Amino acid sequence: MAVTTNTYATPVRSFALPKIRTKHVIMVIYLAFMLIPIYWLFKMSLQTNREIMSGFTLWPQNPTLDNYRTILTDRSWYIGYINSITYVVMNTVLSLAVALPAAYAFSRYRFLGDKHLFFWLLTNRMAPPAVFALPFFQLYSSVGLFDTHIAVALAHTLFNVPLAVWILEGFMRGVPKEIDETAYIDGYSFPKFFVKIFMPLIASGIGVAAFFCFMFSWVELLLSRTLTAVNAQPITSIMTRTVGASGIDWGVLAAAGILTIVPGALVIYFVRNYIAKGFALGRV
Amino acid sequence: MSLVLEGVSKVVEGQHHIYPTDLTLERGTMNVLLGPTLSGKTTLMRIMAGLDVPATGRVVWEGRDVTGMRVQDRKVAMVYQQFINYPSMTVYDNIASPLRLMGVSKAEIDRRVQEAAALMQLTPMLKRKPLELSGGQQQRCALARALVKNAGLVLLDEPLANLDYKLREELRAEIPRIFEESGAIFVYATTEPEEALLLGGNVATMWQGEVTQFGPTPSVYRAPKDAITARVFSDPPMNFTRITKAGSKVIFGEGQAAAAKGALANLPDGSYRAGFRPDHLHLHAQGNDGLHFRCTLKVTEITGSETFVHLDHAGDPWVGLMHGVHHLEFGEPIEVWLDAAHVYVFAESGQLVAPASFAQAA
Amino acid sequence: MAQITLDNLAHSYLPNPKGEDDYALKQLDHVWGDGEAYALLGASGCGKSTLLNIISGLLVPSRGRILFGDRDVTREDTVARNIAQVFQFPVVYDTMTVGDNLAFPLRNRGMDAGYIAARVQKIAAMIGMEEVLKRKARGLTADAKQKISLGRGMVREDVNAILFDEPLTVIDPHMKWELRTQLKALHNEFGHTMIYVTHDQTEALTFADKVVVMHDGRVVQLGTPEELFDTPEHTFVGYFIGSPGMNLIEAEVSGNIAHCAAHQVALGGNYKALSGRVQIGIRPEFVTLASGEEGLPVTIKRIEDVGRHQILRAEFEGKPVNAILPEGMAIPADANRLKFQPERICVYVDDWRVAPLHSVSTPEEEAV
Amino acid sequence: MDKIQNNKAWFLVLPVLVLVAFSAVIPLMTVVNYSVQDTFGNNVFFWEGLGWFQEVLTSKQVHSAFGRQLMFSGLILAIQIPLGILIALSMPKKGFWASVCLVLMALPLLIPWNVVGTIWQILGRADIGLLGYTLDALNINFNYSRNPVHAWIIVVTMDVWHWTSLVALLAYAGLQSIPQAYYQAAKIDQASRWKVFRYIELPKMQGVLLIAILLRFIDSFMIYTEPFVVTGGGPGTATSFLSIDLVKMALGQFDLGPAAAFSIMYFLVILLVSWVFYTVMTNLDKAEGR
Amino acid sequence: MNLNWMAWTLPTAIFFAVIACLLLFFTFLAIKYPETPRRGILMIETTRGDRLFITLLGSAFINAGWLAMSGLPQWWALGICAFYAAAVFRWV
Repeated sequence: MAVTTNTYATPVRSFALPKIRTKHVIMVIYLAFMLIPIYWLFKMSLQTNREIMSGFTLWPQNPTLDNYRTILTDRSWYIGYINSITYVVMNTVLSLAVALPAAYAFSRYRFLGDKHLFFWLLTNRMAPPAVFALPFFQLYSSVGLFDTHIAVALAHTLFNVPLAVWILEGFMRGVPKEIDETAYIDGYSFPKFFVKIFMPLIASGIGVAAFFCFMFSWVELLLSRTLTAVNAQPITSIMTRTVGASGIDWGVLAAAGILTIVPGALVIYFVRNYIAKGFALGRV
Repeated sequence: MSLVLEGVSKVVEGQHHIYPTDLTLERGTMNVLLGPTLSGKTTLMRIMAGLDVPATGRVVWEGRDVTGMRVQDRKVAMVYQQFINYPSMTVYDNIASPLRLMGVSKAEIDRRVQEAAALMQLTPMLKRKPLELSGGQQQRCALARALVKNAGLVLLDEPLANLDYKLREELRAEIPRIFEESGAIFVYATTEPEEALLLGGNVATMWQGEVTQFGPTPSVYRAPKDAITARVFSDPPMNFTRITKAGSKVIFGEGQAAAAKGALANLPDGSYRAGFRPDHLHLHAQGNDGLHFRCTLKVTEITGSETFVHLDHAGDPWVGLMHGVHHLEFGEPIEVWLDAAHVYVFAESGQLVAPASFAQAA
Repeated sequence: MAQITLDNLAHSYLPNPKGEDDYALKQLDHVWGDGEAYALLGASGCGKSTLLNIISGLLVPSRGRILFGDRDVTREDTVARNIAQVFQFPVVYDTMTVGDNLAFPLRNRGMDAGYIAARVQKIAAMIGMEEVLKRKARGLTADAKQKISLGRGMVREDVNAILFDEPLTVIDPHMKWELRTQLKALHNEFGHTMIYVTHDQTEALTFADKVVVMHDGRVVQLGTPEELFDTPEHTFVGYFIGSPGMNLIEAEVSGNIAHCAAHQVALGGNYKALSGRVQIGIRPEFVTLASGEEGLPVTIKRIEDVGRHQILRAEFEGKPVNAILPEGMAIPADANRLKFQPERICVYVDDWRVAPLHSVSTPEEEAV
Repeated sequence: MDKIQNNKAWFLVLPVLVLVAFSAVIPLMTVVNYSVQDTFGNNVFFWEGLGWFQEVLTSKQVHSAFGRQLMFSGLILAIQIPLGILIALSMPKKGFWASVCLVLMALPLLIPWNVVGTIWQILGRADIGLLGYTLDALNINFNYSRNPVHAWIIVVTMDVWHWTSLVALLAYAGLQSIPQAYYQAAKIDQASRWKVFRYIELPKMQGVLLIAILLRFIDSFMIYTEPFVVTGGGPGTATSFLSIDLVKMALGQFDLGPAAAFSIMYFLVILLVSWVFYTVMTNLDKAEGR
Repeated sequence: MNLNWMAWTLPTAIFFAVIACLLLFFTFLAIKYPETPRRGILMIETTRGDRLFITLLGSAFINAGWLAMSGLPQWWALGICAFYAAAVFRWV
């Protein structure tokens, strides 16, 4: 049977008019719902307090960066951001460092009490911070860690470590255990294998876990406020001083709020490819 | 110089994955573990490799008990059914990794990697990452990594199962060649009898966690010790039927009587199971002393040079593999011939009572 | 049920294909008969899945038309084509019972309940799952799930075609026999047009009436298993079908004699003068071992005992040549020649087969 | 995947164990100790027995807070789970717009909780907030600091704004893991959109949805910061949920004993719910794995 | 490190000691006689450890219920718990 290979004409491509689909409408409405409150905060952050109080406007009449200037030039203001970022990063590193080997153990081995241990870890994710606030205060005071970054970082491991273990375990289960075994057969020791071969394999999982640790540590208020006074005070707690004798300075408050979103937005930007991929692969 | 398993067994959650097994594999031999999925091939290999610790028994390597020894300290190599490579490394680094860990000099590593790559036809791909390769190339990379170590024990767990048919054929021809050069003990697990035969060497047939027979491959094929071994080592599966021996007559199944010939002649009276391979069934008489059966034709399958004939013989499903192309009518009665010399007789318990006489002659 | 016509079909995944190389599926024109069982056979990446997707309506071809009967369905979607498909991995509705799974395509089409019940019973009997009709599909083995998928493909009587995309991948080797036989029996009983995609030659040959061999985006041969075996139209078919594949030897052909290096081989027919790369092909099944002066001199490398026959691996002029010898045949120590059956030899020019001018039925002309 | 029995794995878990034991077991023991004693400060304690427990268990105030809490959590689940699924179904499957949607949706999750509260506190005000102003313009007298119903509306809307994305992201992940072949098969079987959802998408999302329900239930059950910032628990006690009551008791009034007893009962309820979910989840896994 | 703030009392110390002993005892049991899951009236697979957990959590709620409803001495509730524990270990 001979095949004729004559002219390869330009293929007819399918075309369709862009239809307005329910899906898109839903998405647009939802995203608008997501963004409008943030916009509102942003709008206010560009207004002076007087302008805010003087009347309702949809956008700032005389945009000004004064509110931001107030925050970024006053050490007692911006130190809050530094404090927050310090303990959040400490917490993320700490949580991942201890969660990685543990998640490996849970994903690869059966051992005495493994399931109970896993559940117990998860219950800590579920423990209400309100329950622990006071004992934490006492505990960290007694070991002399009160009002330090490490105290908040340690306290936040309470809910971040279980979460990180859980997420990482899901990712690790997706890696065939034959890779581990091949490495051992090749002569890799466990630590060398873990760092050189295994961690690159679950990089996206580590990214997702780091994202969640960052997120939950960043947004938490109750414990971080209870465990700090002056030196390690997080921004969320400093923000309350906008309530002055003359009422609330809405403009500065809004600017401070917007600035708290920035680190989060940066983190999302860095893991944006992992979020989609990570969510799909992992068990989260 | 050998690998000896002494009463090795594996029990997981109260279930026997491997019943106590003794096996001696000599240096420089190819050993095939043949059995269906979940028959314990992989578990046995893992015990040999040191990835699993046996519940009982010892593993002795070159006269030394290595039962509890870490895998890292053993000189083994293993290739899995899945294409297992380190995805973050290039093919070169993949192949070089065991050597680097052994502390071999850079020049020596390069020489051996190049050599293994050439053998596996991977030289042009050395700079690429494994996931950019085709399945066959990925598996070649895994094989190269296993071979470059010069391990004394090379374990191959269904290495070709996930490859395309033709690719499998090519690699299957390559593996014995590589093996001949290495001088190591090769252990090769497979579900396919044909693959076992092609690889030659010794075969251990496995069924539900037990090694049913171990010996040179052709002799296990021709003289299976029991019905289970015969069934494991036959594709399409061996045909079975119940027979009753009474005097000089043998009654097949539901009453077709035939003169007791060949291996059947010397049996004591009683009830047995007869087994014969599909390729020994013929559509025409082959000489004078053939047994012949009336069957119903269910389906035929033509491969171009051969015809699979699916038959119903008094309730027993049979398969015949006939030379040449035959177009037959479905549902019709059909006559088939069988040389009595090709019939194995098994006791009700499954033990071989009388081997097929052709096999004894061979 | 309908005949399927592929009219001037070609497909490229690129938006603006330039040359032939850009096409994943090169031009093809075929008419596939109603009620026949076809197999699409080829190595991975040969374009067989592309063709299957075009037939099932998941892909619109870059060029050409596809007709079911007289109806042009090129741009119709899967539903309008009224076909059934079984996928490589079992697709079952986990939360439904086995029976509901089988009934699903019928219920969606609003069939009568009595008819559905009868039909489901019948299909369940065919795939051997009557016992578990009331069970949830979740938790069944992969084998069983794939059987359900097969059953769901069969349950509709009025489908134009049933497509199988490597359906036995997940099945245990021993089960494959059983399922393939069942499929074959179903085809005999219902007479659906079936298209079966696979890379496994045994599956393709045993299942199909006609096998479509694809290579590099091109259909290289469409024929019955016998035709593929006896007269491969392309060296790829010779190599791909059969195990081991066809022996190919470089030769020069004049008349009914092939000159291989310094030796001559008799052919089964006369050939006109050939230009290009000429090869002769002979299946190992038609090669016999001899000693003495007749046939091609070879070096015997090894003999493999495959049970029901032996494979002799030899070399002629440094190139491998294989022969299949009967079970139990002893190899004479002085054997060093291979003889070919002249009427079984095919001649290829630049990989495509050339037919002889007229067949020669005078074997006495056999040359030394 | 079959795992290997190896008790040495304990060494890998040890760091987690030590860390979590430090931050969980010691405080928990302390809470239990407090719950049976009374104190007036300065670490001077008096034995109180099970009195606090009795008080908490029979307290009208606690009961009504518990009822409000259940109602709130129920409402949250009833809105967020279906909405999250709907959003996940509407999201682009891949490409640039999928990333954009993911990033924008994840934004509220990364805003500190008191800022979330602040945003909605502002938004709901009739003088400077978009929502309040708009409603006012529509002649609806919206005042969440006076009207309990309005307070509930704003708290629930805020939580929906804040957390629905998490449900949507999880559901989206579940949807992504469905092989394309299922949709093709459904098409060939002529399944309606609803049936595709009911028999393919929903069963395949089951696992992640359980996680979503669990997370949302637990987190809404522990909610504190956001409503506290917006309404301060009011008007009256209309939006004072368990955590708000608890914090008021423990940190505000320094009633350590009752607060501890309260904490323990609170924790027990959460433990029970978590256990039920966890058991259901692992058993689902098993059914899938067979 | 000053532990006064933890405010230990004898009863709570005993309470935690008992739970710790129970855990140790069950760990010992698990080493000595490896656990095999079984399916009981709850239709879920449970091991010995799971049953211990169900017992402890259930007992907590029984005690709480008793305290809230009856007003009778708490020892009675402990008795009910003993029955409950036996039932759990027998049937779940």
